[in-house]
Amino acid sequence: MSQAFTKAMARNIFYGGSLFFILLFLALTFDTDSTLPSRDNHAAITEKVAMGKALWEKNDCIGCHTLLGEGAYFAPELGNVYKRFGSTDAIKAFIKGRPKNGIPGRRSMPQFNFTDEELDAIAAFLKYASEINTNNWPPNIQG
Amino acid sequence: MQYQSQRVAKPYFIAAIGLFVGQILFGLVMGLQYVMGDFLFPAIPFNVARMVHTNLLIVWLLFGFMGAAYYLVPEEAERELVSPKLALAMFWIFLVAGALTILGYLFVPYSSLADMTGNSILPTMGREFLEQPTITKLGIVVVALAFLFNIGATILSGRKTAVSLVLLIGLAGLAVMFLFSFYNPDNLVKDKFYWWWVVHLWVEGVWELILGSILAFVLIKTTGVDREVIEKWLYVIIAMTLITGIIGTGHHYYWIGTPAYWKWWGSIFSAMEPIPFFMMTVFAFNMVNRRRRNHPNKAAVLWALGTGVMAFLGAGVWGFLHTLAPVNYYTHGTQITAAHGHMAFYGAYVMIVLTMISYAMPMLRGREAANSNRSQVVEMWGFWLMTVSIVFITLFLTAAGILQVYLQRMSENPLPFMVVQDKLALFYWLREITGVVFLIGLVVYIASFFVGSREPEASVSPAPAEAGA
Amino acid sequence: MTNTRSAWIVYLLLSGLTLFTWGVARAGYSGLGVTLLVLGVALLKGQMIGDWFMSLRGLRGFWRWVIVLWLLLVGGLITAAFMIATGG
Amino acid sequence: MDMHIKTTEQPTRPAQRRYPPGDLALWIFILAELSVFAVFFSAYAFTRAQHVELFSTYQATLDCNSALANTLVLITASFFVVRAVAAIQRDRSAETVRWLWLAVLMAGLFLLIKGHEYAHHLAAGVTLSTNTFYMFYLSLTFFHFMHVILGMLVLLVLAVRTRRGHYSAAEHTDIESGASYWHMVDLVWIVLFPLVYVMR
Repeated sequence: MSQAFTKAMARNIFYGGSLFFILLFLALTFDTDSTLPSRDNHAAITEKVAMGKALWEKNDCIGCHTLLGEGAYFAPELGNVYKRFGSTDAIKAFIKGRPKNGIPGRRSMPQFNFTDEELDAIAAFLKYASEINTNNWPPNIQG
Repeated sequence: MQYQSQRVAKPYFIAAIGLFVGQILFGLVMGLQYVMGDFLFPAIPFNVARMVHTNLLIVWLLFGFMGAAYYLVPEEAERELVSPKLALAMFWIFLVAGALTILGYLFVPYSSLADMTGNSILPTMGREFLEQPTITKLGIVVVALAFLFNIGATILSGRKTAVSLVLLIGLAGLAVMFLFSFYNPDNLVKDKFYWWWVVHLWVEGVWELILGSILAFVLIKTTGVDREVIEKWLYVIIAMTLITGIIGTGHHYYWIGTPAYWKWWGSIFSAMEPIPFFMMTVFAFNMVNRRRRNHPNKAAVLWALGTGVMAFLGAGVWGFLHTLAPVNYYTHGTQITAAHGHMAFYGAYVMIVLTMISYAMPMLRGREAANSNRSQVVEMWGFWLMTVSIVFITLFLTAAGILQVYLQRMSENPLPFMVVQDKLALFYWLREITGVVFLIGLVVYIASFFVGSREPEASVSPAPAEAGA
Repeated sequence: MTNTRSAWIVYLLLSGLTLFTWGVARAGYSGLGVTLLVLGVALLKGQMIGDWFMSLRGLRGFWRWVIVLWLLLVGGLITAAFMIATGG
Repeated sequence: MDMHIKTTEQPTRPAQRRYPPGDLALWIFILAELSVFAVFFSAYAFTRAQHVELFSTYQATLDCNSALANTLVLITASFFVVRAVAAIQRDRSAETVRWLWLAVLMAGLFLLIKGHEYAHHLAAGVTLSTNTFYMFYLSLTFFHFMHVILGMLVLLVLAVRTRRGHYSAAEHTDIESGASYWHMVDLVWIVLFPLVYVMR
């Protein structure tokens, strides 16, 4: 028997192996999807929270902050900001109080001129995000 | 160059390099904002600079992939492109749409851009790397489909090689996974879950097929090693890539509200992700060592070998550093991630596109096989300046990340984010200085296109005695 | 050339050892000694599969030892973990 | 890594052979699979070390008789596969087809028995998220379960192709490759069975 190492076999392993792991990934996705309701705090998704998420996206907050650890690493984690600040009022006051021209020499958050309704929505969204079951991440309140 | 239609690759490559310059300039702006917080504020806030930096990266890599495909496919399929005109039309559409999007980021507040482009009808904007307005996304789909038609029809009606089929699978996968960017539910966990189907399954999935296929093509051309051998290893490597990389997606599902078992599945499979990159490095060196001839384009061979090494270091080693769930618990979303991102993208994708440009550009500009010796020496200076710079950028960011993790997450009295950032300033300054060196390297690289262009081509030295050993 | 007689013997041995493992489980024996014995039996079975069924027996070099090495690695790690569990 | 594999270096005496039966590409794949299982097994063992009570409690809920049956089924299938290879080496392809079909049957039987166990867990409401023990038990066995499906499909294809006369005593690398893969699936279960069902 001569030793074989053939392109055909390598190709079959590529196709077969890929299909195998795609199916496994889909199976795990299916399980995730059915397990999520117990973890993702979806009951808290009100219209206000949805509006808050839309505003979060519309102003590209992820371009500076992280949310559940994903995003840019320029500004603090906001997945737990509700817990860090202690209330939605504190979040709203912070966003509202940003100086228009920034703080000299410091990283500054822009003044977005949100209406009170918008501020409510964003704070509600961040409160919802803070109550998702994240396997106990971040390690401490500093994010 | 054997086919006329390969010429359409040239504008793609030129645009790629041009956008690359823009990416680096905005990277330097961001780097400065890290230490001088009010730099350009409020005209160009950090998030805008970042969008431009990352979006330009993605777009120029896509230009590079498309250019590579247009160059490579006719030679592999042994026929002209089905429609060079379509390729050129798509080039201009993509370039104009891309430029308009970037200008939109820079000159209109992002929320106004969202309003102007009707984001509320189908909200897809404002998510990391997918910041493009929805109409731009639709444009990308149209360009991708036209491109796939052109490439696919050429491949399927010509000679089908492993290199071109793998490239086609990679490009098709790229287009298919991008469709998940249109799914943006109110449920943040689901949003994030499927967002990774675009981002992870691109960079740790289908893009690696494109990378492998381009590398295999350049190695076949420059080493003269038997196609059977190279294609066999291409299949083994990309099989390992998908075997580890698909379930490896799980390493993004530790802390975003997804079930706890992903910590195990993600850790185990992503811990294996360095293997295909290691194989790729061994493969590239092995093929060059067994070369049957010395190709006069030494710069292209250098880029190819560099891709193997740097992809392994950046994607493999730096990825492994923080991929295990217990480690990632502390490093998630810190400068460690940024360090990994920089070296992985440079090592894997920037370098493979520059490999292809280095190989193809001399022919596209009318040379027989290679640039003059002087031009190649300058190009190699560019290679070393950029590559060494990215290594140091990565090291400085890693140092910053380790300190950040310690001060903010592990010490007895964890400090607030901004307090910690102030303490990392030294590393950010070092990173910025290294970034300037990178830019110098890029300028030197571009200069290589204009240096020695009137001098004769580098000649082929005789094949080494050990060739074929 | 695969020898069918040795295949029979290996098959019967594998089945017998499987019944032994099952018997240990049914009898409810526990404790580190028994556990490691069961593991040892499994490794032995694995070795038989590698040597005879996968025909690695007659090779030389790396592939001769690939299954042995895997079994030793896995067996070593599992043993370590079970000893830690008992000790702690 | 030695990428330079020459076919001419193979002496005919089996004692001198360097490479295992089947295609080397497949053996690289087997190595990768075995590595994943090795990591999975150690992850199980070391996690168990931290939750001995929990693991023992829920291990007791598993059906050891099914596992015994399944182990015997897999070993039998492996034996059939060995016979299939022996038959094709002697150019008896009809016999090979028969042995391969018997092996496929055994693989199907494994899936039935294991499927029955899964149905039982499903009815009891056990999922990957129930607790750490079940997470490992289900992950490991399901990952293996999928390997049995793949192995079964491989054997099926080989049976069909043998029947169509694709293989002979002179050329049957594919059968050897498929056989090696199947033995790997068996080997993994040989370790999995005591680890998950018996050792406590």
